[in-house]
Amino acid sequence: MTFNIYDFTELTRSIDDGLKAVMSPGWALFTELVLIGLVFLILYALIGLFLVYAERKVCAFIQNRLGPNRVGPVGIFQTIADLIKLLMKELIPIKNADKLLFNIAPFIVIIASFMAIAAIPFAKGLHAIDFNIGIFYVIAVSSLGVVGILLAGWSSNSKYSLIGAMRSGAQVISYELSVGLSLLTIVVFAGTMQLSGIIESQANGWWIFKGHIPAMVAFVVFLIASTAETNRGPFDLAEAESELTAGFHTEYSGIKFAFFFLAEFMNMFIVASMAVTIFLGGWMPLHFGTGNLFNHIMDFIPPLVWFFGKTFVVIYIMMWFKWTFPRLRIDQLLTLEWKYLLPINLFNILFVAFLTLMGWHF
Amino acid sequence: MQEEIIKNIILGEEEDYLINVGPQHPSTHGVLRFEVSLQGETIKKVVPHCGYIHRGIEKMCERDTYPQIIHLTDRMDYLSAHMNNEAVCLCVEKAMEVEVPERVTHVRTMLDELTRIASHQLWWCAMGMDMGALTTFFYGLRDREHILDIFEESFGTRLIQSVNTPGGLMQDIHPGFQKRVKEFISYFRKKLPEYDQLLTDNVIFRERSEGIAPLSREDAIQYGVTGPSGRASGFSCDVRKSEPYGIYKKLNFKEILRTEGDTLARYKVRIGEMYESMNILEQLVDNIPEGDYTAKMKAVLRLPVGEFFQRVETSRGELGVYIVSDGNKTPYRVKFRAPNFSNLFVISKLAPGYKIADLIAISGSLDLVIPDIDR
Amino acid sequence: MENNLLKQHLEGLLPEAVFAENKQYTEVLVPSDKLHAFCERLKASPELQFDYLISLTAVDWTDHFMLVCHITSTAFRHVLVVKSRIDDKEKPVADTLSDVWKTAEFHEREVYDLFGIRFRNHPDLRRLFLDDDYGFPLRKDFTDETRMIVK
Amino acid sequence: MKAVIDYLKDIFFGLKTLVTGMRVTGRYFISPGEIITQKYPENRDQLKMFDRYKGEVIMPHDGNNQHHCTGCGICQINCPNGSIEIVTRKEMSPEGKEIRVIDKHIYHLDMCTFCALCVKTCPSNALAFGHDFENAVFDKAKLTKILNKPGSSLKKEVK
Repeated sequence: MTFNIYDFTELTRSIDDGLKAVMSPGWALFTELVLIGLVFLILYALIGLFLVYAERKVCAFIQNRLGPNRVGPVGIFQTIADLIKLLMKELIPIKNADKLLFNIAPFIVIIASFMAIAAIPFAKGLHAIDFNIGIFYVIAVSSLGVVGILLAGWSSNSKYSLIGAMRSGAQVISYELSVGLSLLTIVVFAGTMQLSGIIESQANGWWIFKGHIPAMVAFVVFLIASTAETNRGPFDLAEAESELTAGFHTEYSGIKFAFFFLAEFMNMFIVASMAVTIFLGGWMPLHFGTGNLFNHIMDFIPPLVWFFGKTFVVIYIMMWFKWTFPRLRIDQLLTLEWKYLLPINLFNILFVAFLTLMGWHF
Repeated sequence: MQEEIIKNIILGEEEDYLINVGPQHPSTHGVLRFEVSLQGETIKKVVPHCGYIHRGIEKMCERDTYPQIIHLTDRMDYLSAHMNNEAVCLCVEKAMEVEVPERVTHVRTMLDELTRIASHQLWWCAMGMDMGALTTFFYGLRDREHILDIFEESFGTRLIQSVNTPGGLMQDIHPGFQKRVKEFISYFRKKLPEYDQLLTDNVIFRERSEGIAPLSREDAIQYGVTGPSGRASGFSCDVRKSEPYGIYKKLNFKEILRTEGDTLARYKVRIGEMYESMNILEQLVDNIPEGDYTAKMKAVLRLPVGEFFQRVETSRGELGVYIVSDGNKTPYRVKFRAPNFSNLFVISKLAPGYKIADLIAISGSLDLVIPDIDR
Repeated sequence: MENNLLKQHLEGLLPEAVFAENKQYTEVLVPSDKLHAFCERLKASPELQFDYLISLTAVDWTDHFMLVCHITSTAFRHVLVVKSRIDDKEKPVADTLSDVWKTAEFHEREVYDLFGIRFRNHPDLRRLFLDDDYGFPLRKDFTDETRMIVK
Repeated sequence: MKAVIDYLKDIFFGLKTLVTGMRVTGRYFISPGEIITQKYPENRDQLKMFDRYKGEVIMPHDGNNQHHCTGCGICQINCPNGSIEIVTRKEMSPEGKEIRVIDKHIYHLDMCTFCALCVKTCPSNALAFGHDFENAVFDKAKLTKILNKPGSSLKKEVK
């Protein structure tokens, strides 16, 4: 169905074979790791820069403003200018802070988001590693970032930071459940935990369309829970600007602050791409029916465009949330999870299991 | 004995988790400091500390002549600058028994209501932002710009008009004043429902404000909480009704009263007042009487010996101006009964038992302007 | 309520009260040792119900201090000015009204801060705005060469 | 049962209010006509202040470099902040009388609060408000201005 020119499996395999031909398997693996690392590093930086710019533009348009418009045409180089500023800023040493943990925390946060990106299939055959338990891997790794946040809050010896960190801990622990359970509904449908397998299962239609209402419900729950898990508004209690000045990263400056900042955006990208992979067919094009002209036109659009297009739509929705709603209070945040999202999710899974047993889905 | 009290109040108990909200904090709209003792996220005690921008306006007034005092009062509650000016002017006019032309009282009342709307708009922006809805800030300021343009066209300044003088106004309104006010009202009647859609009806906002920190009517009176915050508790404290000045006596308007007294009620009173102020403006805009824009005043004003008190309703509550004159051209003593001063201290009664996020919402709903507290 | 009627009521409450003539509001001068009891009765009396303290301040008349309270009733809306003379310039002391009207607590703190008048039985008499060693700026004999601009 | 219905009602009501709010912001997102940002330094040419705008106090001079200020000092007395200082000198008039002439009308913009008392009380209308508002400087001393231009003189008609 998909065109072979858009299949990256051949490309990656030929690179692998080429490397193995000139060096020993161990060195080939090492070179591949370095290559992948470089590619992801560049991708990471580009996506980060773009997302920061996108968020500033989105919030500006929502608020009747122009947004960045000074550096470069329509301000597209603004984030690069900001990055240079952040790189050159002084790193303020904090008295009485736990130096080691204080310095390590931003790296933990950023490494966690780095690890999660490895499992994301950008196109057919274009992923660093295809676990057979891909979903579990992503869930597990994406919640590692909170360790960094907790450390940052605890080690900076500031009361605001500590409250922020504790809030973040409570928040991630609760919302992790909903994220996992809402993903599980699709696992039940698809019958596999491998991300590539889930995408393949959507070749004849995305799960959000063919999964009836339960997939819809799971998608909404996943959107809410993942927004909360990435500490973004209206769930940005960990940094709650009006209450805790800047929450867990109050004491950070310069490039260390930039790491937190970048990690927040990358986490958003990761959860959005997970939503796309699980619910919206990943890199699969949009199809209606079978074999008609519309489907053929859709097939010509490269999968990478499909993937990033869908991801940015989801990211836009998350930004839309942030710039519309007031922030929740900590107890309401937990109420929302334990009294609303979790029961809904559990019933949803039961319902899905029933549907699958009876074979009533497409 | 003195030291013992200080120690008790500032330090609290040993195991308390104390944090400072302010003086440099994004949600204290000015330099105010709350010393908050927490247990987890729950507030045990709040002690407000003020005086960071105390400028001694009352002392400065003692060396200034009456026209000079007026521009100092702008700097107290800068968001209701015109009402503050008017309070001093009314007090001086009452003391000197000056008959002010009808055009002046008319225009002053219109400016009062415009200032009130502008102030409530800014409050709405900040309230939303305190709650974490950052977009409200831009919508409110966008609409407020229209009022500031009206002020700028007529009087040349935006936030602080400095247009009142004992006996009238410094300059007449611009010929385009009425047209602009009408345009503003028709514009704002369209935009105000958006405020409700965006924030008032929002389920998160409701959860955060409904039933939070209710203030009973008795407590409101005991603490002297006036203005919209007092009226939300059912304390009918509108000076425009109880001791009418200007032409409020002739006007047909409602005093917005609610009985719940919680954060949502305080919010809703202000939204209601914006509608009510537009009603007042509509009654006034078409029939501004012709005439002089100032009464004939002597070059040097001397008040007769005595004491004079004038109450005015500003956008935050009741402002009282108390002037003691010994017959000189400068007053002997001036006291401003600032509305925010009384409104501030009720927070140490309201906040305990609620979460730290609620403290921000409560102080937002009390709508404090710090220079008015410190003076 | 009519001024005359109000006066009658007040005279009933406190025979030694002195009334000032030709004022905007009814004005009554109360001896400082009777002030607290008088205010309590003002608030409790069912005909008067002075339950809302608008403002409490002081005036420095160089030889004595004058406490000035503006009080009103939320039910009847009549305003009364209660004054009390404090003769001791060295160590001025007055009774606190904060147990009658809660808001007086903070107005009294302000008066203490700016005039140096101490209030007996006040729950929390600290300086409100200024440093502990600043002096009392609203007293007429206060001078501060470094920070005050004299025209 | 009722509890369950209330629970579901809560959810739907909540979602509805959230969607209402998102509709407002979403509408502004797609309507660029409502953008109110002004590109300030670029639009300097089109930017016109209102006629009555109070930028700074100026002393209007006519084509012959003549102004209206007699140096009476009323503005100095009326200024609440002491932001006006007047330096006068004595000069012999053609008739042989000694008259007071303004030497320097010093105006401290950094202390001015734009209360307009000087402009309002000037008996000979010598002062006015200018429209210039770009007063940001690096040195505070630059904000002290001398309002009468060098070599200017008093207009004949003004007494």
